[in-house]
Amino acid sequence: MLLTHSGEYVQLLTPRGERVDAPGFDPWVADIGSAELRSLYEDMLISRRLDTEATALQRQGEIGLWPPLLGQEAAQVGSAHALRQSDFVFGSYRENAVAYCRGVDLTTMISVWRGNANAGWNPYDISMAAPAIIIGAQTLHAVGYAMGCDFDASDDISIAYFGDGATSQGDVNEAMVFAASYAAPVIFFCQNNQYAISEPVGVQATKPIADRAPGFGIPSIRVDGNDVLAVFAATAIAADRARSGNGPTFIEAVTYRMGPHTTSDDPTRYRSDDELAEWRAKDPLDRVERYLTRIGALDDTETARISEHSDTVARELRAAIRALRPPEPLSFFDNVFAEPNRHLARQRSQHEAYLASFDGGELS
Amino acid sequence: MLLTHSGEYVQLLTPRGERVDAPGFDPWVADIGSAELRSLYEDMLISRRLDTEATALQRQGEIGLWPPLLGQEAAQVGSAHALRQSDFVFGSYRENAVAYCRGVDLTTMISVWRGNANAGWNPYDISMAAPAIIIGAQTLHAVGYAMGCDFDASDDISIAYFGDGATSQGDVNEAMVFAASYAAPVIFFCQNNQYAISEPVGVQATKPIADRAPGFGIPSIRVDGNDVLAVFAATAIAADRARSGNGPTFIEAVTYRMGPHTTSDDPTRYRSDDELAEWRAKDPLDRVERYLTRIGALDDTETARISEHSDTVARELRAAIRALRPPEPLSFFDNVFAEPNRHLARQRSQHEAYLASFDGGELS
Amino acid sequence: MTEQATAGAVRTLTLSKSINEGLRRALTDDDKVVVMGEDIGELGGVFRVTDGLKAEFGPQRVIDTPLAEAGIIGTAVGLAYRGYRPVCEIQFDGFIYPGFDQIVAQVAKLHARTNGDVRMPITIRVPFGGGIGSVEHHSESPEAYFAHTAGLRVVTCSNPQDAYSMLREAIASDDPVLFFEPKRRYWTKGEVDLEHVPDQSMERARVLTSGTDITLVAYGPLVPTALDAAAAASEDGISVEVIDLRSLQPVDFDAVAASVRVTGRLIVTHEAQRFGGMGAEISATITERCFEFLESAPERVTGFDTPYPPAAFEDHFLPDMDRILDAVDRSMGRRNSLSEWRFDG
Amino acid sequence: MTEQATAGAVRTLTLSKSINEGLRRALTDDDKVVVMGEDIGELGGVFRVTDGLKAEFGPQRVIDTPLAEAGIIGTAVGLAYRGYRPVCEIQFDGFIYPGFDQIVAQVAKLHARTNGDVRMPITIRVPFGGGIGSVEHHSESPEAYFAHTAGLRVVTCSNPQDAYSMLREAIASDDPVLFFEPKRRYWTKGEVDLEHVPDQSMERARVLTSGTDITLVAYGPLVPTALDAAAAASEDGISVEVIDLRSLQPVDFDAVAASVRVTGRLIVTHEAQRFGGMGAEISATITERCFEFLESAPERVTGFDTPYPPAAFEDHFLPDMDRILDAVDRSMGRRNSLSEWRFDG
Ligand SMILES: Cc1ncc(C[n+]2csc(CCOP(=O)(O)OP(=O)(O)O)c2C)c(N)n1
Ligand SMILES: Cc1ncc(C[n+]2csc(CCOP(=O)(O)OP(=O)(O)O)c2C)c(N)n1
Ligand SMILES: [Mg+2]
Ligand SMILES: [Mg+2]
Repeated sequence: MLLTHSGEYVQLLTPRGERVDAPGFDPWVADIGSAELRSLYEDMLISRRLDTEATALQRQGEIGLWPPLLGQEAAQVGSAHALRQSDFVFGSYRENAVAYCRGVDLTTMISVWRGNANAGWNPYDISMAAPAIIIGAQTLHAVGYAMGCDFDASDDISIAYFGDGATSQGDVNEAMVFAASYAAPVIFFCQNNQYAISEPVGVQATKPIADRAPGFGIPSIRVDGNDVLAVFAATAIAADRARSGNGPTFIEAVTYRMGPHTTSDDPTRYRSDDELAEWRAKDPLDRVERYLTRIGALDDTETARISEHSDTVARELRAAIRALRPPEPLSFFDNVFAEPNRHLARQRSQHEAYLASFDGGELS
Repeated sequence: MLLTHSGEYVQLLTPRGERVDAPGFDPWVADIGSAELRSLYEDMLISRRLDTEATALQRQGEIGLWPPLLGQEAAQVGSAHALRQSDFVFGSYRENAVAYCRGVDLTTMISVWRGNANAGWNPYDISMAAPAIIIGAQTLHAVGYAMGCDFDASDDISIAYFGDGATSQGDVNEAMVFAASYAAPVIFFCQNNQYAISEPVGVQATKPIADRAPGFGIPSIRVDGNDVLAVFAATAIAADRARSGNGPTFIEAVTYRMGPHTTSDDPTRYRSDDELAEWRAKDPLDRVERYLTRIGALDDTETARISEHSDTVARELRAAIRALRPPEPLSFFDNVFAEPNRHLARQRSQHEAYLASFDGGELS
Repeated sequence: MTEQATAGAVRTLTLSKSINEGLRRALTDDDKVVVMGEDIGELGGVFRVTDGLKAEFGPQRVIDTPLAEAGIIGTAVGLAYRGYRPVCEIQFDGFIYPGFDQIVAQVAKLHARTNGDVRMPITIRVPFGGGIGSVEHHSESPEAYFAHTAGLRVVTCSNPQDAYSMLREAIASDDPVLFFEPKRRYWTKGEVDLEHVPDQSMERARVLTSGTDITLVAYGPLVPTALDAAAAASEDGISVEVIDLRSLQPVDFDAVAASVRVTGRLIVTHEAQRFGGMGAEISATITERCFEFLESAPERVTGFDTPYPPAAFEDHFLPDMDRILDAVDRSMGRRNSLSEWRFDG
Repeated sequence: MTEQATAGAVRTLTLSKSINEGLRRALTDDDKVVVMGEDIGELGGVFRVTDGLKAEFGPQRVIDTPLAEAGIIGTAVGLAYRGYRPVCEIQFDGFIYPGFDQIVAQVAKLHARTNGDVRMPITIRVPFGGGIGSVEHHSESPEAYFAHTAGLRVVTCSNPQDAYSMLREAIASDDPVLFFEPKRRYWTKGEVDLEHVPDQSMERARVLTSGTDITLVAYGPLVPTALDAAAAASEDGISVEVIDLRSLQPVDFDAVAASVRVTGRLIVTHEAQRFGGMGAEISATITERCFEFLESAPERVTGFDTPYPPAAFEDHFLPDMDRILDAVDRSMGRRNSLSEWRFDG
């Protein structure tokens, strides 16, 4: 049932930017011509720019925290591009490149990290759930959503993004049990970025993570997560399986978190410069740039255009942050319940009265 | 890493009582001569007798509930005999044949089902933990215990017994993660008795349960759980691996719960007579009896002795139940904490004063 | 709805059958309702509450799930994201904890987390409470954990009509509801109007007997016990107003306060452990809101701060009529066995 | 222990460093103590509380675990069965729920379940509370869930010396202890006597300032806030007795009751949601035990019954000195913004 065998690893584009054959996978990228690949590249580059920008904004105190995705651009952009807009994404805090590909409004995205909201965007606007911070919880949500797609006889599917660390959580394993039991049209997309905060993946698993799923009755694919084509192909295969009633697929995208866990983290405490250098050589953007350049699909005009586009997006992000206003102080009472709730309405009114008792509204 | 391959299934003794070769497994039963096999048979027969007796006692209102193990005698007795007395057992509510093999005092065992105690026996008396009713929880305990054995540089090991249904619980999967991560000397012993109350195993798993563990890095063995020799061999292999520092092993013992889930259950609502008949033909005791008879190791004298022994044990069980006295009413306050607790001492005294206020102690 | 239809729809049912009918009606009326849990299909649930539903509505509406409570709640969250209204069954009170994280960190918070964009119309049915002589984990009363959790509604019923009507209202609610079923009352019979239209009354407490001396607040399984105690007290000349709380989050404090302003005395009873239980909140809030009206300190008659004990002890653990009457005495200022305990600190 | 040794062992430490020293001491003194959790080894924990311990005691004493809280607690149970004394770290308050079942159904109950034969000397360390501007699930106060659970001890510290001494006592206890660490006070400095011998005082509350008008009960992160409020009130001529509760299960009701019998007034403050929080239990019990002494209804100054909000709102959610002073007013019978709310029911 393994679509790849234990230890194998699918690669279509080498770190040096050479396109290599991957029988079984090649047909799934047949439609990706140079224009399409350039567009993948562009989204990866902009994702990186957004990420760098957000990291800088955190250093400047504009936002409180940021979980960089540096190094994981191919995994996120490649998989996001293989989905339909009507498919539903369940991710963690780190899937900001996926959100970008799905057209998230930058203001709503960044408001979370400014501390204005727990989930900025409306999930139904971009068919992407609120980020899950409780590790692994979202995988069950994805399975339930997929069961709903199936009940609706729709060919929409769902995808769960999660990390290597998450695979240790009961929830993720239960998600696989349920997905297999109901043959739910869901993709389990694990970004194995080698670390759960400070813990190397070896603490969580003694075998390749992709080996886990087949025992649950879920075929799995292990891909070079820094190879956007391999990721695209694997996700397209999984999506096709789900849509055609063949149930769940598990993808392990082998990648590397090149930055800290979040802007609060100091990775020098637990990993070496050598290791980082080794992975830098496998950078997901470099290889596409090399390949595109070699085939003549990335000339100076294009490079300039993409660079300008990324400047624009970065400017938009900064503008988005400047545009953020402190939220209405008592609005945290408002969406606890969907229906009117007397208990909470009373507490809100009390606090309002309390605030009003201050001259000039000292606290508000 | 699979010690058996997917779908395979180890059998040493066929339902007709023929000893068949099982390369790799045979050496592990080399020491089981006819006397030893007869003793396994005797324990199985007594287990069945105890089980039947307890079921009858429930029907007579002497105990409140009983979870029959009818049909699972080979799985429990075969595995229990492959352990040392200093190994530690973590089981569910159904492992009463295991408890018998470990020398449990029948009074303490039955007191639970009378409603006098939550766990009758002292776990340290028979190196067997209190039965776990929360499905799967005990598997983590077994792993922790095994980690402790390892830290102590002891060659004691632990074994976790659990059902097919339990494999869906997060805890059981986390137990495999931890066991693999620390190479803990633990045996995962799954009695796949085909049902979790009314749910056939297909609701929990779309592949053989033994296939689950290898993905976690834990080799697994799938055996005919109604074949006491196969079970013994598999457990002996697993115990040897654990003791010699090779970490966890997973055993799936394929068996059948021939009775109801508990005495409260009505299995006719969810399974057919035909199915039951099919499994009856694979009865774990019959085949040993046939084999022993054929090789002349079970003559009339032996049969009579064993039958008498089982009568004695059944009598002991009845006597144990009759010996049970209602516990001291307020003793449920006493062992909540190990150290003196003022809060609870106060509540206890209050309730004592309250009871004393009744003429003749109406409530006590 | 004509009078005839109403009349025709009134049937005498057990509490468990009322829930069965409530589920049937919800499944019939709204095809987004799905019922899910362990053993609820073929078997019809260990209490037969879902009997016949799978045969009637099929395996996509009445779903036997794998044995994993986090899985049940977590997939229900996903179904709710997709527009479904899942009704999850937790087989027994003591088995809800593996699903605790999904309930408190996801179900309870998702509406707030998404600024109101995502609704969680999930009903979680939990047979709860003791008194059935069962083994460990089968007799617990975990309601206070959920009532303390912001974002959840928590209700319980004490009679067949409420079981039916409140369940329908819970399923119709756009907010998540923990629906606690008093399992030892599953076989209580009563008249049930199957045409009763959910009327948003679920969060209102109900005064069952009016009285002037003491307000006695009960819910779920102890409501009949409270009524017995009130009857016994009245023979003794003490007039007890029994309130069936029904909703535990929010609590209808207005109703309780209105009563206490008349009686000046409050007793709260529940099976759950006393420390940090519902009784503490009701006592504290009513003291805040009715301090000047109180003649004596609110009393709590509850389970003890031990784990629910083995069956042989449950008569001691569970509040009964005598323990309530004992509190009635104290509340009325009559000295009894426990009066001295007040002043030992 | 000579005076000199004592003197030599007094150092000025942050609260987090005190815990680090407490762990070091426990690991040194008893080789059955093991420390386990996520990122506690190489990294030294996300708050550096376990900094240096793995290097000092090795990976079998200071164990980086897989990312699974049920796994951490569940394996600790097994280690306890084997005679170990595990000290588990839950990385943040909001991540304790996946381990909830193992805590309430196993850790809390195993001693009772086994008639006292098996001990569960497990300490579960939980950085808790808000005020650090963090993202969701990183600022919660789940202590009431555990205080309501029979079989657990629950404590929290408010200063470096208590952090050190109480942690050592918790680890030495043969009962399971939830040890809540006030994370926003991790950087508070204070003198710590590292030779202080655990003396079973963990469950005793401590009177920090004596007063005659109001008893103000606080714990963990709000103790300094309570002291500020008391100081401000005293400028206004109101004498506030501040009690640091320290133990939340059991609660030292004797100490609180003794104080309220003098002051006649009680205010309890905590960050946790109000409904069913510690304040409810303290208010209810003190009302029971001190009814005749109360001049006014006990007040609660707490978080609201919403999920802990995003950082932009936390100043509103968290009790502060002003909100405590507002309650002081009400308690003293001065009318203010909220007085009318008492009577709206
Ligand atoms: C239930 C839970 N436990 C602990 C944490 C704290 N935590 C946040 S991220 C993280 C590591 C996650 O690792 P991984 O799943 O590999 O995802 P990555 O951060 O590498 O993308 C941890 C332990 C959490 N958020 N939720
Ligand atoms: C956490 C939890 N959920 C539900 C139950 C109710 N329950 C008791 S036994 C059982 C089925 C167990 O099936 P399996 O693991 O196959 O063991 P078996 O009874 O067949 O030995 C269920 C659902 C429980 N005890 N614990
Ligand atoms: Mg990772
Ligand atoms: Mg089974």
